[in-house]
Amino acid sequence: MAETMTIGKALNSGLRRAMEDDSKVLLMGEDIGKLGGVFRITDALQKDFGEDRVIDTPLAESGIVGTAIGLALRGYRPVCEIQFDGFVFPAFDQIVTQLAKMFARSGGRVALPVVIRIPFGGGIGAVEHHSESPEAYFAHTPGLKVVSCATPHDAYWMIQQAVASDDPIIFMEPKRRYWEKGEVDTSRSLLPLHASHLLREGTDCTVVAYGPMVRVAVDAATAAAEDNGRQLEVIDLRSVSPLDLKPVYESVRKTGRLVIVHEAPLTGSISGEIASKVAGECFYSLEAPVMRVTGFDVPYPPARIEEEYLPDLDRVLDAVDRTFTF
Amino acid sequence: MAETMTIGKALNSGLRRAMEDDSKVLLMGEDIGKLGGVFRITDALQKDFGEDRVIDTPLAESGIVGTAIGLALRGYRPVCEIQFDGFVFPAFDQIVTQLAKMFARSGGRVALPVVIRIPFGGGIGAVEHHSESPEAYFAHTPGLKVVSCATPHDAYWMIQQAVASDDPIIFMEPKRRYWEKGEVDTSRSLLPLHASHLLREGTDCTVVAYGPMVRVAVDAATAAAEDNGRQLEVIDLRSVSPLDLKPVYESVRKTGRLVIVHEAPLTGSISGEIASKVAGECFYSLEAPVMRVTGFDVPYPPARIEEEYLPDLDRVLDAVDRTFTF
Amino acid sequence: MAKANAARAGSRASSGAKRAPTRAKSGGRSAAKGEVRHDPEFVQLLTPEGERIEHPEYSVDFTDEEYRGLYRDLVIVRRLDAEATALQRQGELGIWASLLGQEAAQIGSGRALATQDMVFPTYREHGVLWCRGIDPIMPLGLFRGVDFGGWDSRAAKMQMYTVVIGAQTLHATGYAMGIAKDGKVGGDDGEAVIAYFGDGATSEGDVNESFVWASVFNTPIVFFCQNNQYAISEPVERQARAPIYRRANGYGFPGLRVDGNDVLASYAVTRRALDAARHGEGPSLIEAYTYRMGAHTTSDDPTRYRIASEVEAWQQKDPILRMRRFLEQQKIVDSAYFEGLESEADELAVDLRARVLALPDPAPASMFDNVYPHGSAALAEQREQFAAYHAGFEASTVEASTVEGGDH
Amino acid sequence: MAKANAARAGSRASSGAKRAPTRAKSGGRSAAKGEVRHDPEFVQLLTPEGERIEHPEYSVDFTDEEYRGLYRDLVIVRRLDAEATALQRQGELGIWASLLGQEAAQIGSGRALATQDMVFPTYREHGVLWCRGIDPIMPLGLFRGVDFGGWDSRAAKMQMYTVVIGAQTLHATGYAMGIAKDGKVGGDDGEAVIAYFGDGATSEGDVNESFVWASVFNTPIVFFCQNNQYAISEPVERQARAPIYRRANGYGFPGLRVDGNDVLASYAVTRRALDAARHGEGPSLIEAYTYRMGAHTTSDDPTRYRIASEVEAWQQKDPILRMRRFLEQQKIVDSAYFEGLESEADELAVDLRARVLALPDPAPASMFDNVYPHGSAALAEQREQFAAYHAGFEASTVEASTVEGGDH
Ligand SMILES: Cc1ncc(C[n+]2csc(CCOP(=O)(O)OP(=O)(O)O)c2C)c(N)n1
Ligand SMILES: Cc1ncc(C[n+]2csc(CCOP(=O)(O)OP(=O)(O)O)c2C)c(N)n1
Ligand SMILES: [Mg+2]
Ligand SMILES: [Mg+2]
Repeated sequence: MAETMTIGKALNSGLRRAMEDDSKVLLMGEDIGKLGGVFRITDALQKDFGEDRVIDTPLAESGIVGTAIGLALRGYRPVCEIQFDGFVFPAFDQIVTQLAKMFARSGGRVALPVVIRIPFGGGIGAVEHHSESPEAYFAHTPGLKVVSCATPHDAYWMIQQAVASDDPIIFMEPKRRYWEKGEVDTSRSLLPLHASHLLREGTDCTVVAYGPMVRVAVDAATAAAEDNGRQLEVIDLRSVSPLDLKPVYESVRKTGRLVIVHEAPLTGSISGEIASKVAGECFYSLEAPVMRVTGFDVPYPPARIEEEYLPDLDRVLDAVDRTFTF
Repeated sequence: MAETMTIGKALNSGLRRAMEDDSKVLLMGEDIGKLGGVFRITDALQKDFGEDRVIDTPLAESGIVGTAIGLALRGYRPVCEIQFDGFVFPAFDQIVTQLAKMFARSGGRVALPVVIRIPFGGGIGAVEHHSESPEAYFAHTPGLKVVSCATPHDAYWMIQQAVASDDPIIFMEPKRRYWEKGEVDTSRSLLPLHASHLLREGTDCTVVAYGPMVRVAVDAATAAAEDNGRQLEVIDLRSVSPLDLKPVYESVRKTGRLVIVHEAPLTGSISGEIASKVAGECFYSLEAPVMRVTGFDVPYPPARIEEEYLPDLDRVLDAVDRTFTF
Repeated sequence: MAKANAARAGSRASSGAKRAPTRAKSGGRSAAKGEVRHDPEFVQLLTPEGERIEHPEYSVDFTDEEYRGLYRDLVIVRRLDAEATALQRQGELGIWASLLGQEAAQIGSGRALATQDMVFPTYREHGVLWCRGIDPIMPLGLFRGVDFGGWDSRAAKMQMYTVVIGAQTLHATGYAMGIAKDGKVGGDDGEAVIAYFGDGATSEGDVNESFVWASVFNTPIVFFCQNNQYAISEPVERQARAPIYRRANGYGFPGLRVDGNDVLASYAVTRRALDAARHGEGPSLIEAYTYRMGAHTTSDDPTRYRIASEVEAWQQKDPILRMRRFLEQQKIVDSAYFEGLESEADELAVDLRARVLALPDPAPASMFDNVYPHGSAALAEQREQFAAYHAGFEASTVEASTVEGGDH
Repeated sequence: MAKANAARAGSRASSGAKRAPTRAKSGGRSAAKGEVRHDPEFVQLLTPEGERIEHPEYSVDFTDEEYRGLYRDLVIVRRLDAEATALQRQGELGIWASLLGQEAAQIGSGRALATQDMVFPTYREHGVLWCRGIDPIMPLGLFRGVDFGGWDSRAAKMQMYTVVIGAQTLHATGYAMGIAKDGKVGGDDGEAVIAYFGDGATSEGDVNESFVWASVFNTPIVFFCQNNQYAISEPVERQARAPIYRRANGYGFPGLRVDGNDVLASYAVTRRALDAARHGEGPSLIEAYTYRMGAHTTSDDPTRYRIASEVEAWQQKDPILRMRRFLEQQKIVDSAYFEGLESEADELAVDLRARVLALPDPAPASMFDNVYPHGSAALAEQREQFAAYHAGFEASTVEASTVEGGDH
């Protein structure tokens, strides 16, 4: 059952199917009802499932997550939409001190099956606070799991898997890719939620990315093959926490080189964690230091120069080149 | 002018001196006035400087930081106390989206000289949310600087330097060390705020720590010297952001081995960043992978087993040993 | 064992059914220091002198049995609380947050709950816990540091203690939204939620967002604020310049103030508010005007920030004293009753102490349990390393202790 | 250049000095959809029909000059706003948040400010910006994506736009605390703060915490809520079940509702509230009841969530229309005036457009500027790498383009 659709539409269809599958699934967020969300990811869902299951909330993110926790305690499975990455911070306390910890606090009695959907990242020409990549904050928080989809197929399935999971999940959506199309096999998911995925095989250098940067990594691999015949192996991380690094270790043992790509600022990002782990696990295989192609340690810049901030094909290839200078 | 005092007293004296030096310096927080703070760090300051300069605030952390920003816009230099590490999260939005970004947003016109003091870390037998190590969240936020003191001397001077700085500074205080005594030279500070510091020279392995773990690192060095004659070089990081890693690189080029110690959970912590940087900069010098001795990726455990969570001398020595197995 | 819990005081607030002649508000409440705009109107059914008065809207018939039951609750929770404080002083608990002075607010509201209602507490609701029939040892695990509070929140219909101020009020509101979604409002068997929080908590954004949500979704919730006049060292004037209960009106639901040291009034107003909620009338806010007679916690030293005379003045309004006076004056019990109750309470305390001392420490590796319902391969690896490290360490320790004869 | 700013409308709210006979509230405000509990009481001085009415408490004498000045402001800010919308449609701005319909609330409150007062805006206060004498190109940099809003907030006495809903209300409150600390309250030269926010913002914890702080510290602040009935697609019922202005009372300070489409009333109530604040009477909340006549932003499609008849009903209450009717009816101006004003506004718009198109993009490396007042060695390193990378890239690009003749 392969259908071609955009990532946005795949998320919409995945949410629809999750709601059909389980009447306890609720959607909550600002403007997700009549409007269908500012990105239309919940388009038509309120019309079809009613105001009781698709809830336009007051404008307060702590309230969204806090009441979602309460609804989960009551047996519901709330899926919260945070309108933009930069607006998750008012909910940070509820996410970090409450949502993340409840299962442990309750001695394993009370799971909170809450999904927090966050359209994240830049590249859409937006004003400040609309292009952030806050995933590292959540990955550093025990008790949360963090995933990001990069293709329509994954969007369709990962959102369903996230909703079906009893773990609290931060679901990072690559907003600049919402309109990109791809094939979705609606009959089977293939991969578990927290597995990374070898997207393209290669022998010369491994490139790891997630979310919106996967496309950049793949493009870089194509360009490298054309430019100088280098074969890049591309891994889509998919799960930012927990990390599924075995495929990365295996790849690096083969290629001896690793480039990690993400939009978030460098310092304290998840690429530091990956680089550190890989440097340990592949100590004798690495032929060059792990390179990280990331956003810079600056506030996300004004839209007119955001492309200079965002990793692109050239910066990835430059990093690959640098791994060959060692 | 060497005086012996505890870290708590040194902070108190440093704050007093900062307030004497600049009438625009204000202290704000819950219970910091009459009570002098739950750790008495602001003891007697309200009595001496008045309620106008030492402000007992309503119980709301976002309010504390948000109004501190407003006071800074008015020309004041607020020093906010967050009562415990686990209670900084309601203020997270104001810190990350407002405090951190204002200087950039204003095109460099408006600096916010705000210091946020956070007693952090475990080891005091407290209930949940009172033993957290949230420094990585702040270190991952461009626009903030993050420091931690480990000795009375540094406590005395670093708090004054932080208050005098126009950068927004997250000042992490090693709460379990508040009562530890040491010499304070009240006549000169020696080091700038964002410099790391070589505490103890050694040749066999470098150990990097900050805040409450510096003492553990030093103890480990003493024990190693006694146990098997290994000479550990200990570096007190002092500044978690920006990182001052040159002394670390130099040390690792000499020792070939590095162990990083902190209490915060492993994944996405600042040790990943350091390890990744060191692995790059010292690619040809490292004789073993960088080892990280940290808290685990679990919610901070109940007090009766917190010592099993916290890095200690034995775990540090174990990691040092492991660097010698490569 | 502490199973000897009282039968629920079963009175129903007979909303005005027994309309006693309206009395002028008694002088029971002198102008309290902790308040800027003096507001003498609050619900009281029992004066500090033990006089039973009527209120035009909150009249309740209690049987003698019920009076005794409430009194027994008050005495027992105070006794158990004192035992916990003593345990802390002896180093057996890391810290203790005493309910001293707030027994009436907690027992009154706690006994007003229907079985099906859900409670969202702070860290101080030991009295409510008692009313829910939860073994009083439960919260001591949290304060001893062996767990995070060990009861089954679903079975007990009482959620876990919440240390982060105000956070639970949003959970409570969400839970109440769920009740409405489940169609469990509109009849006597409807469900309601009670959310406890302090005067200090009213400043937190979360509490105000709860008010917004509860109002917008018309949820079956009672916000129960114990205004004990202090948030640690800060008097309530640092949180509010108007009486707290008035805040509700601005959000579009009713608020009222009750004498929180009066167990009967606390019962009556809570019962009424819960019943309104379960019948679909939406949220309300109760400000229980009371006093924290002890320290904030055992770590606190209140002499640094409040004067003895203030505490003494409030001792005259002690919630247990007035109930005892009433029972004596009305001859509902004799002195043997008081003695019997005292030894019952002592026995419970002795039992509690013994069981606290016997609480086992958790296994170190248990910190890796229950992080995720579905586990995590990455975390499992950490756990294995932890186990391996300790195994190695123990081996070498055993070795070492063999050599050195030390006791590790 | 847009320096041709109007002289501040200098009228002072002559608090009741000119007590016209109290009139029944005019029918200017029909029962609005965006409200659950109907509250017909709000301050109005000019009806939608252009009739000048008096209010017992908010009577103001305006000179003809001032009427003309206010009208000119309204017309110009609407015209400039339309130009910005057009610029966005043509791809010259990334997005634009139009003030259409809210001109009176903004000009009325903006002209009520004293020179020394400080403004904390949201992202929509283009009208207030105009009143502060700030070049109207300033906010367009933010929406074009060349900067974050380029004016000098200290010199202009108006802070930067704030996109994170509600955050600025706490800054405003803190700033107002600073005014009090500086002793700058208590006289006509006292300073006051005005904090703008929307109806949606009232749900955010930060706004409520601001109310707590402002009340507890009795700060010289006016909370100015433009209730334009919507937060993007959500009608105000999603945020509040009681009229928003009533919230103030629960925090212990006065709140009132004004006809936000009436520039005279908006001026009068704001002036009074600011004066009260500067004289040390503390905070107040003004709810300017208005309507967002256009989309939330240029990215929004309001036809998805509201019906045309609602918009049409509000068009009858247009803030400019009623002022025009008034000026005509009172013969304060002639038709030449309107024509002259129109071409003045057009000229300003043409000028604005030209200058927007000429706005240079920032230098890429400028993102490394201004991260820290004291800089950072680590960041300087990143900047150097960035420069080196681009230098190398440009070198090879130059080379490549030489070879391929391409245009990079
Ligand atoms: C978010 C947060 N900030 C600070 C604290 C520290 N703290 C614990 S109790 C308390 C005072 C609470 O006062 P109140 O709400 O009146 O409750 P009470 O303790 O008087 O019952 C404070 C500040 C906390 N637990 N959570
Ligand atoms: C914290 C936060 N959450 C969400 C948003 C997205 N957002 C931008 S404007 C808006 C609606 C604001 O409504 P209101 O406060 O009524 O102001 P208005 O736009 O109507 O002037 C929302 C939800 C935001 N900017 N900040
Ligand atoms: Mg209290
Ligand atoms: Mg609005």
